[in-house]
Amino acid sequence: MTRNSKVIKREDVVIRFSGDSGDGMQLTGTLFSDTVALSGNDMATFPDYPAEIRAPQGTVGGVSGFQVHLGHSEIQTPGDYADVLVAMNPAAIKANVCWVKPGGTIIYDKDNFTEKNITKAGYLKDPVAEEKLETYNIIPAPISSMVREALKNFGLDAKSVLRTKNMFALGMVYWLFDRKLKYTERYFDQKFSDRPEISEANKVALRKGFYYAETIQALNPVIRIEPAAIEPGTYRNICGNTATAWGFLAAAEKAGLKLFIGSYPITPATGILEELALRKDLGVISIQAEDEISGICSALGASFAGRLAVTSTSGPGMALKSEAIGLAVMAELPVVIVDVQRGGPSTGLPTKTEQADLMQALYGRHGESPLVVIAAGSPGDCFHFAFEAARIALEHMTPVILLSDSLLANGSEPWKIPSMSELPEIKPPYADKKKIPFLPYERDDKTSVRYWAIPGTPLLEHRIGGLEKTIKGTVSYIPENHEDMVKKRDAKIAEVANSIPGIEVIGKYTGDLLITGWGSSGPYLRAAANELQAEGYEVSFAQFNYINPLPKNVSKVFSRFKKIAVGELNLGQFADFLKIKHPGFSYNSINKVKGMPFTIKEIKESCIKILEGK
Amino acid sequence: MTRNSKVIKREDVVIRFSGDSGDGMQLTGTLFSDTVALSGNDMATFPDYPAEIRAPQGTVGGVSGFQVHLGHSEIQTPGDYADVLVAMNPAAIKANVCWVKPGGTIIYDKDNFTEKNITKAGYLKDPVAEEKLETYNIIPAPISSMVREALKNFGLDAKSVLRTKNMFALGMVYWLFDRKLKYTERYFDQKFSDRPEISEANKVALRKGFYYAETIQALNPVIRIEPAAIEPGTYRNICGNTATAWGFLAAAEKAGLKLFIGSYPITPATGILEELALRKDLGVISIQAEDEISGICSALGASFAGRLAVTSTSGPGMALKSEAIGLAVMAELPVVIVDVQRGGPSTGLPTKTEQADLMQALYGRHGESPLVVIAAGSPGDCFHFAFEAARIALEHMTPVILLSDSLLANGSEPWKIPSMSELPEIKPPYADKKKIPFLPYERDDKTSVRYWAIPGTPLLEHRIGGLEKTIKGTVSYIPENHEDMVKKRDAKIAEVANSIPGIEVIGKYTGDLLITGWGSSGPYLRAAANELQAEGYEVSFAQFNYINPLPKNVSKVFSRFKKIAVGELNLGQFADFLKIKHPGFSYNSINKVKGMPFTIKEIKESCIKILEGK
Amino acid sequence: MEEKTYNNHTMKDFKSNQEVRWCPGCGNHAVLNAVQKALAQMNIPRENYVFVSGIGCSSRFPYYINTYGFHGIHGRAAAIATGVKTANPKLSVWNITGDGDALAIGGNHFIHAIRRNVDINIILFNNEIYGLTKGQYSPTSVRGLVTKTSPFGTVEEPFSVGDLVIGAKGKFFARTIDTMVTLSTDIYVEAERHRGTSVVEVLQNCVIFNEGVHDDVAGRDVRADHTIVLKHGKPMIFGKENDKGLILDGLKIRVVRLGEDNITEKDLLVHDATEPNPGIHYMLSNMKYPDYPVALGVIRSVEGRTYDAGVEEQIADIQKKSRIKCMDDLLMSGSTWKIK
Amino acid sequence: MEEKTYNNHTMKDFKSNQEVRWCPGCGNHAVLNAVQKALAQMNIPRENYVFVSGIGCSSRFPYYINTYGFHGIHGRAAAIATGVKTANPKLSVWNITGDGDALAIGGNHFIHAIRRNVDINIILFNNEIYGLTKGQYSPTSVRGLVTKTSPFGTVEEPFSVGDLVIGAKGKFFARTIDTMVTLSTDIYVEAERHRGTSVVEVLQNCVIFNEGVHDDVAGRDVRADHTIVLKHGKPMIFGKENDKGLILDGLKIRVVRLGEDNITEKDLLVHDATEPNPGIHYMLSNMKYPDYPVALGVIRSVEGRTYDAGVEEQIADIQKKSRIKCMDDLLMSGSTWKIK
Ligand SMILES: Cc1ncc(C[n+]2csc(CCOP(=O)(O)OP(=O)(O)O)c2C)c(N)n1
Ligand SMILES: Cc1ncc(C[n+]2csc(CCOP(=O)(O)OP(=O)(O)O)c2C)c(N)n1
Ligand code: SF4
Ligand code: SF4
Ligand SMILES: [Mg+2]
Ligand SMILES: [Mg+2]
Repeated sequence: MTRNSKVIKREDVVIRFSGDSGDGMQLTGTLFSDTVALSGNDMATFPDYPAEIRAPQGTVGGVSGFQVHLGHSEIQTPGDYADVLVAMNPAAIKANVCWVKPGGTIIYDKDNFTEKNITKAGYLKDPVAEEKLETYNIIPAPISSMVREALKNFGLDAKSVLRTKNMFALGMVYWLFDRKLKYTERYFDQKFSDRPEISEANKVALRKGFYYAETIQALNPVIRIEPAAIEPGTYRNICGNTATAWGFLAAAEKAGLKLFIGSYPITPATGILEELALRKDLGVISIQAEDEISGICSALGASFAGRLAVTSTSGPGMALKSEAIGLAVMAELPVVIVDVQRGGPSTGLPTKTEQADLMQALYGRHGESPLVVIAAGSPGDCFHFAFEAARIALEHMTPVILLSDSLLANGSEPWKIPSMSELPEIKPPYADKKKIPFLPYERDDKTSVRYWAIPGTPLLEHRIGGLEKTIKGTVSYIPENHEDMVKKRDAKIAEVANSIPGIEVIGKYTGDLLITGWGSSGPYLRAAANELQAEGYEVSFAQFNYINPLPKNVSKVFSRFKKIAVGELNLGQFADFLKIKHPGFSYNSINKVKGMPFTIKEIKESCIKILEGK
Repeated sequence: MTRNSKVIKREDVVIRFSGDSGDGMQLTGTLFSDTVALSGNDMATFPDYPAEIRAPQGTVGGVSGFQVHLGHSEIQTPGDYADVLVAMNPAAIKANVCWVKPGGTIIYDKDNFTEKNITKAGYLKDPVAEEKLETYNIIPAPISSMVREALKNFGLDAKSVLRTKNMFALGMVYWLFDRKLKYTERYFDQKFSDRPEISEANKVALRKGFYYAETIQALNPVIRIEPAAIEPGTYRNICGNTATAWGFLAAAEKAGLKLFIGSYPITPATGILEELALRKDLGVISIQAEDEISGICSALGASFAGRLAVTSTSGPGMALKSEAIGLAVMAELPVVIVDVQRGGPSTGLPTKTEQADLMQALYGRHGESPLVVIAAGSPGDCFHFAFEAARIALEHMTPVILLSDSLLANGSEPWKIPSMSELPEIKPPYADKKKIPFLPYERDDKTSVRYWAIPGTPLLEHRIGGLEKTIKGTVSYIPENHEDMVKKRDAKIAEVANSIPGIEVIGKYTGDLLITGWGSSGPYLRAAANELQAEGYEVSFAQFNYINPLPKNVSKVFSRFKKIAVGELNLGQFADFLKIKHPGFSYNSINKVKGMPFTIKEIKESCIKILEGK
Repeated sequence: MEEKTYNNHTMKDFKSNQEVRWCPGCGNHAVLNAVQKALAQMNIPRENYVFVSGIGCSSRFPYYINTYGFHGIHGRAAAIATGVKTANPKLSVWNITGDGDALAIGGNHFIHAIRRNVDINIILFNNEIYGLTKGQYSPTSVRGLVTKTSPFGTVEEPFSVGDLVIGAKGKFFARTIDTMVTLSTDIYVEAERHRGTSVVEVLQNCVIFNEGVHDDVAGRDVRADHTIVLKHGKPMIFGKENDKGLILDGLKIRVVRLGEDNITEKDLLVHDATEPNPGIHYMLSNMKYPDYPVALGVIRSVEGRTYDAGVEEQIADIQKKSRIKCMDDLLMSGSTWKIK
Repeated sequence: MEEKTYNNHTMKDFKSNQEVRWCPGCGNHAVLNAVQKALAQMNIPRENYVFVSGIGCSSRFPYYINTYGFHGIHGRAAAIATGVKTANPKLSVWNITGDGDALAIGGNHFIHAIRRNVDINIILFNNEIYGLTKGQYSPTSVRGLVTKTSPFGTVEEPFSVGDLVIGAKGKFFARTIDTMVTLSTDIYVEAERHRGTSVVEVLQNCVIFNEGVHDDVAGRDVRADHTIVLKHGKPMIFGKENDKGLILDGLKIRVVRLGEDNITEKDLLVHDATEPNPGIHYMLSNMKYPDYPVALGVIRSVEGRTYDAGVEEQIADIQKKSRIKCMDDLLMSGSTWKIK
């Protein structure tokens, strides 16, 4: 396919696909981002969809969106505002027009702007007029009729024909950004190898879209984003849930253990279970449990039996697992609990993102029950921190909570594939088979870690459980023993701080404001910090991934800045935790609880206010 | 029964009954404290028993104890050290001798000091020598043989005869402290009205003990504790669990609502369910649910149906209820969740006391899910705070967590019976039947409280649930709506601060040290503060019962003291919470995690260290 | 209740103002329809209906029906409904749930509500899949089903709803098909009339994640031959031509053709839904295609004491006997003493 | 495993160094004894035994038996045991539980373990009461029982363990009495041999809170006449004088006297524990005194695919087929690209 229009280069661009839940926008976005990644751009994505499987057709509530931010240089977030919006129906306009940059391009299926759909979307008559769309570059394409025409001889039923509309739209977008169709075509060849007519129909729709855009010279000039200057290596596109699953697989291999997952499906965590259920080839034992309690309890059983055990869930499931996590604390068994956070409280906003489970992760158990909490910061990051969570659990004989969220789980980015040989070995503290009798709560002097004796090993038979015990494993209500054990369990977790890196300051070593945050807000805060720096502000950024224990250099770093800002998608939970752990500083919270990530713009505004002392 | 030995008066005295789990020590202690209370002393008790129903006979692990502190003036705690120890076997000596005051009296059943029992208790040969008991006033009484002799003509089997040993011992103690037998005799008359031989046997044993003590002039002089100068009124002895149950009953009456309890048994909370199950005469609907989740869920159902709904449990059950508590936050339904704390984490020390569920109560849910947390400070106090919990739940349409603990639950004290007419009316915010359509999340402007529309009411049909909603009750994923609702729920809880009293300073208005604490540690901290004041230290005390929201005068009060100490039976959870809510102060923690209450002595020592800046 | 109530309800009275958000073609639409019909038929004031649900596609049901409604949390609807009904036995309480909601996470509350015989009506939408979370297998999924969490097929046996109900001491069990609106309506009415826990299993089609799962029995063309609608007191006849029936052969049920081997209607089993001994109901609810027709209708309906009535009666009884009539009485009961 | 193992075990090898803390006279002591005997009889190395329990008096069991043991949390033992067994099918996994632990809070895990047919052995100590929390009623307490939480008697029907097991697709169910150590030992050995979830209900006496609850059937003097020990392949005879038996009468079981009405041993039912159709097992496990003798022994023992083996086989199968053999393979699979 050769191109025959003018082309200009741009640093980065944001595209948002949006349509009805049934319009296949998630697939469209994924295919687009695969193509973008395979052509060497850096990129970040943000899928955003309703909680219903098919929310009422044509309504704003039923709009499903997928945003892709691609660039020539490093891309940190899926972007605030879109350069191009693809809207398959009026509701998609209604839901998204406020997210389009002034003068941006809006492609829509004009065939879908029927009176019924216009009303359903909540417009009176004419969305174009009502939204003042003339100020944008609007491309009203007759997508439905064009695919109907293009596929009329395919012998497909009307529904199947219309299902290719998204590919027509995608074809148009490929033309706008000067992209190749081959990666997407290859996808259809593989996906529908047994139904070639479907594959062909989609490819035809894709190509027709591309040609149509060229014919009408949809954008002039066309935009080209040169490949990013990315660290050499082999890359793949990865979403957070897959990266998390793979991080555990890598840890299992490095520890020489079988991986076990016991989980109950819940949005947005299910992908981890689904990915691991697929990995029977790597020996994964996966149980879809009857509920979350059984999920973690079966994992504890597996851990007792000597496996690397994990369980994955979201907020409501975390709540249910609380009691069993307490048992894990007491039994001192290695287990990783993944909480892919979503909008709460209760069922809340199940498909939206939020970071409001932090306090639950830290404190959501009765008694003094300390454990390790860590949080991943980007989709690819999930691999590393899942690995870390497993390493710490196994080496420190403790439950570890790994916090992810909806944004990371479904978002994807190009990810440099590590080689297994680069990753560290994991060495669990196995009990010495010669040292008999085995004392279940004997500990390593330095780390306070107990030893792991695994069923099937002769002469290490022993009993553990939730009642307080002496070093020998005898149930004990002796006051001093209890206090001693409470403190040892606490010390064991505190000691983990010695095996984790300190926080790193991005930007100047010292300054007026240190912007901090944790988990998935990190990239947004960092991007805002970068822009502020470019504008001449004395601000730096530091990301937290290790939450409990906190890295050891925190107060040293904090003390070098005049002010500290903490940005998070909740009402200030991490800031509260910092108040407990580092009460010497005062913290300026930047919060948002809208089921959506920060925009760079709002972070910058908040930071400037803080800098100006407002 | 007239007395014929010398009598001296004492301000207060501490007695500890101890013996095998099968020896009936809990009953003995209870009967003694009833008698003490009925004769007008102030008093506090501390029952302390093993987690097993009958832990191995004769071992230290099987020792069950009951301590009573009675006095002429106000009694705040069950006392650190005992003036008199009753020990039914060698193990009881072993377990308790360290808790006897120097020179104190030790009564023991010398018939039980057989070789077997001595070995079982972990002595080599002679407890008297090994423990240097000569330094105490020891009274080796042949209790077993005396009751055998006394009851030989009763036709009872040997087991039943020996079961009266505790009454013989109790009779001795009554003589020592110049008490009447009639209250205890009356108990047996009522309890065994259908088995008069058992009643008589116990009464005979009681009397024989009394006479025996007199015969041997067990203590010279005998001690008399004059009745305390207590506020006029009608009194009864009450333990925390009963007081809690009654507080709810009172609230139900004041609100004009039926009381509903849905609970699952768990030590030490079961007594609340048991007490309410008895109160069918007052119309209580009690469900013994299949688990704790069902306990709270049935309560939520009852609340939706328009009842005053409560659920009671301990730490492990709280963990299980987390998810449903989140639903209560979201549905904004009134419900009280009682957590009678015990030693944790996990199953921990199920019959011991601890205050380590505070963080769980505050933060043990996913998402931003604020609720009200309050804590009772003494057994009798439980009535008032159960009432308050119910009042706040009903008037503010929110779940309220009421924290009690093992110490309060089983401990008892004389309690001035309130008249129902003194208690305030409770007025739930019922929906206006005329205002149609009913909007489930419409709120009172000032308090942010929504209105309560109850099934059975025509035209107020509506739907609530765990998904985020608009004011109309329509499910909504709109970003702004979510943030707005999150903030409104938060504001609603914060607003409760306007309807609760401020903290009160006991002692001087200002000073070197403010000793604070919450819940059942209060009386111990207060007693220590009193003693320190008497010794000339500039210390005062303030008790927290309202934890979230905190009373409004906290920072004003705190700022009047040079230092602040926070005493609690955990690793510092309330101090951490204060760091979050009042970060301007620094807090000195006094902690203990031994499954036991503070001793006044250790609190004083810690406070002096703090005062001296160590 | 003095206020005006709508006792002459029509279906429309039970339509809520919420948009129905199920997928077009989902079996749930028909169930909603049948329930609304049933509610309108019964002489119960609208304000006395309470619909409680868990989480799942099916559990969105309460939003779409204009009664009191409580959309709970996953698996807990039976516990919430138990609370509603025991707190106020006057209400007509309905528990809407899915195969995942009732039988996976909610299994315990389900069997305990049944054991206690709380007078609630449980409608279990059995699509043999988790719909809302996009297609994982459920405890009723057939062995070997390939889903997102069983990419190589499940390796576990499914529950049969009827077996579990009977095993938990269930006294009312019925089965219907989503699209059989008339049969369903009748069953819902019977379920409400039955005092005690009524469980209605609806074979429901999830067009997105388990399309056609019940086609073998629910398909319009095969339905008459692959199902039997049981009617209390009626012989067990089925088939498009009413030419097939069921007889008892030792301890087993056998399918026969009328006319063959001299078999006439008289030889057929007569359905007795009220037989307390569950043996025959167990066999009937367990019949599976292709060996047997799948049983529809009210399979079991046995009278028994209900929990909510038991609680209510006990309270009334004690209240009659006890001298404690109010809080002041209680406060002053037992050992007290006066300080002057 | 190369290390020395104790394959010629004696009972003593299974005594732990912990003091047994149950009440003197508690039925649990005898159960411990019988289990230790059974373990010693089987040719399984001690280190391969894992005992998992919940919370309750009975659940303290693992402390007293010198094997690997995990004293879990209340009600979750079946879930933990499922994890242990599925993680390592070589282990012999035992789940010790009480009527409260297994059937109240743990009901869901119990029925799901059974449905999946995980190869574990569940010993359910049924004393019809909560022992450890000092005497509240349990889901197996007889209706009307007066306890601390039912001061005026319960108003709910109890579960029958056997019904629930069968309703959950159970394939092995046995019943014994705590003090019948020989019968119990045999049953435990059979339970372990059975592949799949084996549930053994032990009628256990709690001397403190429910003394004598099983006396009608377990009393030494009445036992022979009030129980029947079922043996696979043997006619159903019972009674001190071996003079009574069971026959099938229509759809019901009937007690007969040998000799009367010309009834001989040949007329009696012959026990077939392996019959897949659960109808007869349902009836047998449901027999209640005084109408019937209570059935003891292995009532049902049907072969079926186990969950843990299913999982293991599927993994082996996929591992043979897949080209992905290690993490590096996976990391490089699918769409990747190189940046130089
Ligand atoms: C505690 C908890 N765990 C998991 C989920 C996720 N979840 C929601 S619905 C559902 C299953 C729904 O299946 P089913 O009950 O069969 O309903 P259907 O959607 O098929 O009607 C799950 C696992 C949740 N919402 N809460
Ligand atoms: C989550 C939780 N809820 C409640 C309890 C309290 N609890 C301990 S054992 C028990 C019941 C025991 O009954 P059962 O299983 O029959 O055992 P038994 O003591 O009779 O052997 C209860 C309610 C607990 N430990 N944990
Ligand atoms: S996903 Fe299935 S069950 Fe859910 S609404 Fe759609 S068709 Fe119905
Ligand atoms: S309370 Fe009952 S079950 Fe528990 S140990 Fe004692 S006798 Fe046994
Ligand atoms: Mg389903
Ligand atoms: Mg029991």
